[in-house]
Parts: sequence; C-alpha cells; structure tokens
Amino acid sequence: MSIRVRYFASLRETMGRAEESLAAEGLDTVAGVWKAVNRGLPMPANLLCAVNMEYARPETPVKDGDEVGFFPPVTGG
Amino acid sequence: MSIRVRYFASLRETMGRAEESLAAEGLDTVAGVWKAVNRGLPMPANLLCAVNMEYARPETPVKDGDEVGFFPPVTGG
Amino acid sequence: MLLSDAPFDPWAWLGQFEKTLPPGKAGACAAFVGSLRDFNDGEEVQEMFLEHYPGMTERELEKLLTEARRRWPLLDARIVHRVGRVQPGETLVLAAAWSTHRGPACDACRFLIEELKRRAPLWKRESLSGASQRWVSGNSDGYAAV
Amino acid sequence: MLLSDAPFDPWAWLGQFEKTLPPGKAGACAAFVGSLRDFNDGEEVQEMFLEHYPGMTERELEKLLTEARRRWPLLDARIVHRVGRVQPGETLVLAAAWSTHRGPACDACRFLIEELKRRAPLWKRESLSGASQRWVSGNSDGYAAV
Repeated sequence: MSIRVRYFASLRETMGRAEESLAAEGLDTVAGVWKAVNRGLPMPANLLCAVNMEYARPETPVKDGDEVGFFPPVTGG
Repeated sequence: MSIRVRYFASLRETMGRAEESLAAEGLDTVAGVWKAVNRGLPMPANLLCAVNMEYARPETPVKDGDEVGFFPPVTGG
Repeated sequence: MLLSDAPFDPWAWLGQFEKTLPPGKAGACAAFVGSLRDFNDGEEVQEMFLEHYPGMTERELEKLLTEARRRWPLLDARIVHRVGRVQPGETLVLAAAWSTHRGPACDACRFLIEELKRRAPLWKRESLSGASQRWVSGNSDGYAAV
Repeated sequence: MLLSDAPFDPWAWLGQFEKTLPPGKAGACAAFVGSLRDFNDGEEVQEMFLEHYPGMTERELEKLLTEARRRWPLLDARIVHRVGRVQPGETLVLAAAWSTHRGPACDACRFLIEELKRRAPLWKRESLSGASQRWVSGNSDGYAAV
C-alpha cells in the first residue's frame, strides 16, 4: 500500500504532475506528506488540502491507502 | 368637470360599486373625498389611496378632473 | 414590465428574453418565480382572482424597475405579473435581474419581489372549497426588512 | 447535483425539472444562473477551462444541498455546474431552491451560490487573447458574509 497524492489547477502545473504515489512509512499528517514531496518545505498558508476527498488541515492524520489532495483556493461558480 | 373616485378589491365589494363621480365643489383633499362618500366618516388607518394613479395621503390635495383611488393593503406577488 | 391575463411559462419566458440580451455580458442572473399553491392558511385553494388597478399597477412596477436599475449596476431587470383568474400551479409573478456580478443580480431580484409585494396595487382573492371566497391579507414589509 | 461537460440551457433545465415536482406545492422558486462573460479584469476572455476534483466536487455539492435542506424548509434544491472547456455566453452554474414561501427559497439559493464559490473544488483557467492563460483568483467569503 501507499499514499496517493493529487494536485489540481495551478498547483498541478507548478508541480509538473497531477498525482504521485508515496510509500506511507514515516508519514503521519497531511503536512508531512507535503514536506515529503517538497524537500521539507512547509505548506503554503493558503493551500487547501483534502484526505479521501474530505477537506482536511495540515495536522489531519494520514495512513496507508489514503488519498491526499492539494489545491489552491477554489474559484467555481 | 368632477372627481372620479375608484374602489378596489374588498373595498369595492364593501362599497358595492367600482367607481363614482363627485362634484368637485368643497372637496380639497383625499380625506375630504372619502368623507363625502362615507357620511362624514374618517378614512380607516390602513386604507391606501392614490391621486391620478400615484400613491397619496389623506391630506393630499385634489382638484377638479382628478382621479382618486381607494384600496386595502396590497397583496400581489 | 408585463401584465399577463393568460398563463405563461416563466422559464421559457426567461430563455426567450435572454436571447435579446448581448451574449457574454451578463455574468449573473437571479430570478424569482412565485406560483399559486393549492393550499393556504390550512385551506384548499381552488382558484385565485388577481385584481389590479389598470394604469397604476403598470406604473408602480415600472417605478420598481427604474429604482432597481438606479440602485444596482444592472444590465436589465424584468417583472411579469399575472392578473385575472389563476389556477393552482400557474405562475403568479416572475422577477429577474441581470448583472455582471452575482451580488447586484441577487440583491436587485430580492428587492423587486419584496417591494412589489409592498407597493404594487394588486389584490388576491382566493376561491376555497364550497364556493367560499376570501381576500388575502398581509404581504411584505419591503426590502429594507429583509 | 449534476456536473455537465456539455453546454446546457439553464431555463430549459428548470422547466423540465419543475415537471417532476408535485404541482401546486411550491409557491416560490429562486434561481441563480452564472454565465461566462467575454471579458474579465479588463481582458477579453476567449475560452475557459473549469477543472474539478472528480469525486470530491460532487460530494461537496451534495453536502451544500443537504445543508440547505436542513437549514430551510425546502421542497427541493438543485445545482448544475459545468466542467471542462466553456465558451463565452455559456452557463457555468445553476443553483435553484423551491419552497412554500419566498424567504426560504431566496435565502437558500443565495446560500448555495455563495457557499459553492467558497467550498466546491472547482478552478477556472481563462484563455485570453494571444494564447495566454491565467488561473482566476478570489471568490466568495461565503453566505455568512453576505
């Protein structure tokens, strides 16, 4: 198992990819997932995140098999 | 010339007529018109009135040739 | 502003009307549609008669539209109101406002329906079961009270 | 809740949908329609791409509808949102609420569009003249701020 990480909109373009898969070892929160794919950098303050398609926060726990989504402020409607 | 007086909705039913014509002599306000057709009684507080199809008040002046409308609170929409 | 003594389909009316607006300009449209319910205050309503003051009703509705256009940056605003005999399920009133952004469209549409109910000379008489009739009382305290 | 990757006529959609509601029950319907303008922030918009988070977007829109139905006495409430490539003049979003009375219908409709803009995972990218593109920023502070 692993953690599926997804990026949307301008963040997807910045990351240069729409998703990736991470080994879950050592990852316990959303912020930890972000750091693992961004060379230890903290999450930008205005970045939004979701765990298993529910809005989450940097400190929300993650576990093996979860899907974590990162995206900029939403602009629908 | 004269003053045309019109009644609407429940007031029209109460008055038993939709309109009538009054000689303008001695009539100087909307309230005076009301009294002239109602045996000297004052206008009920919640009655609405219009002069020449513009909302008016009991003290609004009237003159020969005017149309005065009386009606209950409106219930459109 | 339009008074209609025949049934009209508010959604078809809006679809047709929008074709007359320049395309790509109105980012927002807010619409309100009021219809005759078959019950009111615990009684079954079989029919409604909508009385109006020909001439003054049109004038008051036009004033509302002018006031809304002055108060908000609207591309357009319209009111259609039924008069005469109305059957349950039929549309009584349509109010709509178009603007570049949603705020003015929504606020103006609400203004139109609240102020119409407060000011427009229209009166509803319900026909209930057993041939009894009653004039509807009470309406709106206006947009300021919303 | 419906996500549509093809153009749709919001007024025709409302007319069709209302046929599925019991007639004579909804005294009030409030609807909001947002459309793509051909200009934004001083620039000509040639096309828009609406990105979404498949699965989560649907879920968030359903949550909004559930919340509106819990908060107001509604007969029904619906949202239709475009996704993918959209041309100027086409509908981006439709939100509508039906109730016995106008207050709940109007308030719930406003709630739906404001909270949709605040919460639903959707992102707009504009194609401007000269093949340049930009992601739209800023949206709504939600219904509580209205």
